[in-house]
Amino acid sequence: MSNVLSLTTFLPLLGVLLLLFIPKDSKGVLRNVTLAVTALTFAVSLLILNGFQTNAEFQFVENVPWIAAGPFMMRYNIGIDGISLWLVILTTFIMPIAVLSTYTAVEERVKEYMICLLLLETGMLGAFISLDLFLFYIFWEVMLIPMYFMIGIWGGKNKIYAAVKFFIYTMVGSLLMLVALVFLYFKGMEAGITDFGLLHFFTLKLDLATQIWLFLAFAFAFAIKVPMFPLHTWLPDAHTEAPTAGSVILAAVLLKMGTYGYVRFAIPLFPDAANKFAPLIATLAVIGIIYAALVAMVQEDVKKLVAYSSVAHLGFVMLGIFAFNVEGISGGMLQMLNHGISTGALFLIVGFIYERRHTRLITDFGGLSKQMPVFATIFMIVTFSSVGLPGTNGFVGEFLILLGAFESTLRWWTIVATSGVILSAVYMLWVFQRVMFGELDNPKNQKLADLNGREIAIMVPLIVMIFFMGLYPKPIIDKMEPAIKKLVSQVRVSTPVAQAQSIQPVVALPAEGQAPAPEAGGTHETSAPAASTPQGTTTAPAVNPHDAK
Amino acid sequence: MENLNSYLIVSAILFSIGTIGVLTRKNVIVIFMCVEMMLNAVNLTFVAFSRHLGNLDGQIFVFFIMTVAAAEAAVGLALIIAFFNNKQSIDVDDVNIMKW
Amino acid sequence: METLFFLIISLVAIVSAILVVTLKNPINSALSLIMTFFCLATYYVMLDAPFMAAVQVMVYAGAIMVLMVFTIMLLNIRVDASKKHSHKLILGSIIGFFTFLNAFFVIYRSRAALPTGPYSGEMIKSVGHTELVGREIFTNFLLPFEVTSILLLVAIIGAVILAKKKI
Amino acid sequence: MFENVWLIPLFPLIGFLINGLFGKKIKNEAIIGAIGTLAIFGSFVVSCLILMQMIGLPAEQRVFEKVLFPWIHCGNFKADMAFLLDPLSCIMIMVVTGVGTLIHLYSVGYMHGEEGFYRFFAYLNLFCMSMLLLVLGSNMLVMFIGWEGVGLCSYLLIGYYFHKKSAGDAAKKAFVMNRVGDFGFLIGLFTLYWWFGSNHNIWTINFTEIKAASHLLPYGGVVTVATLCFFVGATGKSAQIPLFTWLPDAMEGPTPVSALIHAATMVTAGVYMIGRMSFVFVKSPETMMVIAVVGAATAIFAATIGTAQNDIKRVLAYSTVSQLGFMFLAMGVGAFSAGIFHLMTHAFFKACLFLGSGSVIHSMHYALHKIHSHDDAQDMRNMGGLKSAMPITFITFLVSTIAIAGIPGFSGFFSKDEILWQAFSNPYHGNLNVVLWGIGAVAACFTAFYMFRLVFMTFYGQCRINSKAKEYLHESPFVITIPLMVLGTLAVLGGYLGMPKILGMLPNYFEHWLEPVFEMANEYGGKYAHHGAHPSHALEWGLMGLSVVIAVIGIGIAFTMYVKNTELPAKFVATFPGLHRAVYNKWYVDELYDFIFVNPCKALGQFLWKGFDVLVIDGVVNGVANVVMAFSGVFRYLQSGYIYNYAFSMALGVVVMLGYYIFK
Repeated sequence: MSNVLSLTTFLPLLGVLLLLFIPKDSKGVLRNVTLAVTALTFAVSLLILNGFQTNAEFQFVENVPWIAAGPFMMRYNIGIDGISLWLVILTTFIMPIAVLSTYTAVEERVKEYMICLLLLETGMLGAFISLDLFLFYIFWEVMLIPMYFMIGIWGGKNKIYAAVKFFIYTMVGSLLMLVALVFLYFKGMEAGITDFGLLHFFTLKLDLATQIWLFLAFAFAFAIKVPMFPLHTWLPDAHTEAPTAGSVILAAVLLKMGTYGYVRFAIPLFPDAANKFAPLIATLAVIGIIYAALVAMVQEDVKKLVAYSSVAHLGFVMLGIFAFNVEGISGGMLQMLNHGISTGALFLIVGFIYERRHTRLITDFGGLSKQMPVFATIFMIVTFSSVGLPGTNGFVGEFLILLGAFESTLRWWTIVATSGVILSAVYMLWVFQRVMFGELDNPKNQKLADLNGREIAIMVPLIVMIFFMGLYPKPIIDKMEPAIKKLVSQVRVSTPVAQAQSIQPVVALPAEGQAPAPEAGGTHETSAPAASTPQGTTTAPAVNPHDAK
Repeated sequence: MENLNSYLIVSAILFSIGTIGVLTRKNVIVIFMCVEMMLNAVNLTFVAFSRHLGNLDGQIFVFFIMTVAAAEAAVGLALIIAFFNNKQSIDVDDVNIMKW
Repeated sequence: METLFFLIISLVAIVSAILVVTLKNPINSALSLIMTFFCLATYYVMLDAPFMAAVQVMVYAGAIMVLMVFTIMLLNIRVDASKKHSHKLILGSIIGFFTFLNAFFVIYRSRAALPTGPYSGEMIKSVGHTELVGREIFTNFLLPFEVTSILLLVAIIGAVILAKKKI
Repeated sequence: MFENVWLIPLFPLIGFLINGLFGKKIKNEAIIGAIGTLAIFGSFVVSCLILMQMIGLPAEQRVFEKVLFPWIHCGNFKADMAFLLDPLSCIMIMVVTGVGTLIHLYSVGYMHGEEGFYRFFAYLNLFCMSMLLLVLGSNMLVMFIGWEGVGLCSYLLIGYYFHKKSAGDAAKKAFVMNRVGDFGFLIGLFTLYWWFGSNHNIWTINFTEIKAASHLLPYGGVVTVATLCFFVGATGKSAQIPLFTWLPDAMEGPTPVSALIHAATMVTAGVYMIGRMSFVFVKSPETMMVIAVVGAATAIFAATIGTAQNDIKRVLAYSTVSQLGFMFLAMGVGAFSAGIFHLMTHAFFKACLFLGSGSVIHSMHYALHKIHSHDDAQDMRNMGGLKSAMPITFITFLVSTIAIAGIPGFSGFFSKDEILWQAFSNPYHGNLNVVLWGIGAVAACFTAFYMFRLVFMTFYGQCRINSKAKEYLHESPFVITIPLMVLGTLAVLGGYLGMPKILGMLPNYFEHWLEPVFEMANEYGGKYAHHGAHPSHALEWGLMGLSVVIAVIGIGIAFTMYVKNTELPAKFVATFPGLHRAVYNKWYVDELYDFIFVNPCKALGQFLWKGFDVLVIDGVVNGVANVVMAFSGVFRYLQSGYIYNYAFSMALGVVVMLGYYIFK
């Protein structure tokens, strides 16, 4: 039980070993074994969920020396908190679905494909659980390679271009990150830190200039992965060319690496710089939302449209994260999960029709509702989840993000971003209408078969999650909230407002006096108006540091 | 027994001649022979130093070099034959497919 | 006496080496190379390393050169007198010269360390060179020695695969 | 019974799930229809019980909140899945479930034999559930679920005939325009939440909590911003200027849908929302004025368009927009209970009108289908003289038309007259009151005109349908006519719940009932009201008489033009061709929006994609790659492929490097 985290991470790797002993012609066995391995990984990851305590600490920590090379001391240091927990679960949850979706989609080099999938899973899980910067970097790069092969080998017409673009874009970012990482390490050595442990670096006090440069390097790497405007152009190409399972994983998990990187590394490591750059990043995020929505609107290729919608969704996530308050970041985290589920589902849906018709052009479709009612229903649910209809998961995340951002200093950004909600309805409904509604006039579409049992089985868990997270997100938010509160306190602790606040003499009652402390900023007191009427108005401006003008 | 330096000078001369041979000859087999000559020049250095320092390690090394040279000869000549089978020539001018 | 002998051997070695490089016919080059190898064997004897000399003669002059000559014969290449057998003579010579110059300067400007090892000339003579080498190989260098056998095996397989047209 | 309030939305949900998941397997229309109708009827029964219980309580205890389960709790933010029962929501659930039940019943007959019968009932139940969530929600977010949920159902139901392109377009248009409104709603919510939270540390979106704290809100300022945003939301949902164009297009949906969603319930959500948050709205005089002006403008604007439409349902749609304008006018002048009253009476008579038109279309469709004609079954120019063929439909339709036209004794008179009187006598907007009243009165005249135009064109005169089809025209079955009769009755009697005091026959039950809900709003409103002399009773009598006269004039014009002298309309068109074309084409608002918003958006999208994404960003990215490629294209010639060249460079390198170290 103590090393269940390692077990989860490396189970897929064991699966790879197992696959090596299976002849490559027995495709069915290969697929089933891979499915079994990923399902087992999911089951094991549920143990983590089960044993997770709701607090802000890192849990399931394993910390052993690994490589000692000259001045560098790298450790195998892993653990999860509320932030990474859900991303780990999301990864293990998506993987069996992705594997199941390849049963008929991939017929060539099945063995290699499955090995790539499993390697990818190990890489992704490893990146989410690493508490050692260097270990994180290694897993970060490990992810890249199987994905590169998946696009480059099993991709569409323009696969080489897309694969290389994806690879080089990401590589440029991660090399910058590597430089920053080494620099940070030497900075840490001056302060007496002897390894790459993330938690040590949290205590490191850096001057603003250093923070800015390091933050920029990290932020750049993560911004490419997110991807943020204007570094997003690899995404549509990669998505369009990648095979379905590749797109699903890319959208559902890989993109989250970027946003996760901000939450876990870039922001808490360099809080002052993060504060300084928040308006800039929020601006880019908002531009991304509107820009991607407008571009998505005029796409002719369904998959490209979904890819651009990803850019817009992740713009929301970034906006939420840079609101630097509990609501915003929780919303951002939720939206990461939501995006994983609904966009993953959208890519699966595109995959279904692509498998049947071998085209993704919107104009080739029309009126499919008549021929494929089950498909139509599922597509519609997923569409509305992506649009963010209340009751589905998309809403909760988007709402919390916008609420959090509105509360923070990013008010005007929020208003612009909210209009993205309108645009998302425009492009999603328009494509839905063009694909599903209208006359069934294309003769090739008239013989289309509805979804089969396997395909429905793929979609059902996703749809269940769509409604579960939309109607009862409490367990998810509760588990991550302590960690997010901790993150918020890390970001705010060095802002001048917060310092001024702690100096402020507390005249009110003890119970009241705690309220202005940043840690307690998240407590909600319904009785506050009644209790605080005497001081309520005078102390009010100090209660919300993020609200400072 | 002669001065160490004399052996080293001879070795250097042989090595240089081998280098010139490698660089100027066209016949692959001759080039190959020149490489062997350079190896031998080095061997001489090893043995001379070994004798001078009273340490047998150098000679053991020579022994291994000889093994490697034998392996190299086997593989290299096989390559030459394979090349000849393809091109009907053993001229280095004809080996030019390793480019852009 | 010994100096004279050394000089004669050196002269033979260098001349035959030059011949290797300059002769047109590869067979002649090969024969000259054998001559050089013999000279080197002589040096080894002069350096109190008779076992190395024996191995030199057997492996180089014997095995390797025979292989070469075989190859030359097998390929049966006509020496075309009209065709140049060398190129870039000047550039190659300059580089060769500078190689020598580098080596010479190293030798000229540095002094060798004093003897440190236990194997003096007398000791070798009393115990026997072959025995000493054998002891070294089968004690301290056992693993590399065994690995060489694998290297040779690989080389054999590689040679067979490369040279055969159809396997 | 209050504890069981969650049953109200639960029943339709169950109906939706059964029909949605298994409807295709059930196949039997009777069972499907029964499930759908019983589900909403169950809610109606529960609503009745709740209403009974609430009537039995003293006025100040008529508030009840039921928390079902925590929904989003995050940081300071807290939103529960919770329901609020008070007199206002009680009225709304009664209207929704009552009218809903009738329309479900009607649909069983109307949708008979349609492909996807089960789908229709599933959507209808889902709609009822969403609408009930909207009216029952105890905080803005639950309301917002319903708010968007009804939008979704509207989308699904407008797009019910999805194979028609126009239906798909209309559905999308409706959803997107609603989304524009939702954008406003969200911003309003954020503003209010943020203001309360940051200034008073009250982090809430709960209606009762906000109401309790509403004395902290300033007049104007931030409240104006928030309420204007909310009002944008209301205009989207309730089809007011500028977001009204989706509603006429929404008539692509089946007629029961138009009756339920686009007349009786969903479109009134905006009015309900303003009523629900009246205590906030009334704190901003500016917003109140905007609401009143927009309401009045919509009322007259839509009414003018309604006069020239030929599609029976479109006339009714513009009429709905216009009547909603009246409701907003009422809200804007602080006559909240009058607005809600009109909402209720409108639900009765407009539902009846739509269902009646549905009955006509049903019959027309059948007749045209029998002779294989492709004439438009909804075009009034193909109708005429139907009163003998469809007597029940005719009578109920006529009753409702009289009600909407504002003839005394019918429900529409009481509610509309109350609104006009309040608009005239309201103390909020200074001298604007006369203008508001005047516009309202003219709109009422137009209403009477186009509604009677509709009646005359449809039921009177010569039957213009293909003579062969004539014999197939028939009265609809009971399952259709029973709801018509019930609604027709309500359209007559509903008004007596809220008789103006001046008539004095019955007390104004309605206003009394809603008093606890709006008392705070009236109190706040009183702070900035102009305390002029109260208009006298004589004036009220006079105005009432005037509005009756206006209605009669409208009817008279319609009678002259469409019964007595049928060439007049054509002459009129010939005299003012430009005006007619403009009115007929809805003042070109759709084209204007296409020109201002839709096309630029598409063009911008194209430009950003092809111009910016592909040219600029990818241009830079690929440009860097190309520069590298160009360099390597030159440098690659260094790799000649000749081994001796490589050997040379290697030897040279070794020599130079060694030489550097040796001769250094």
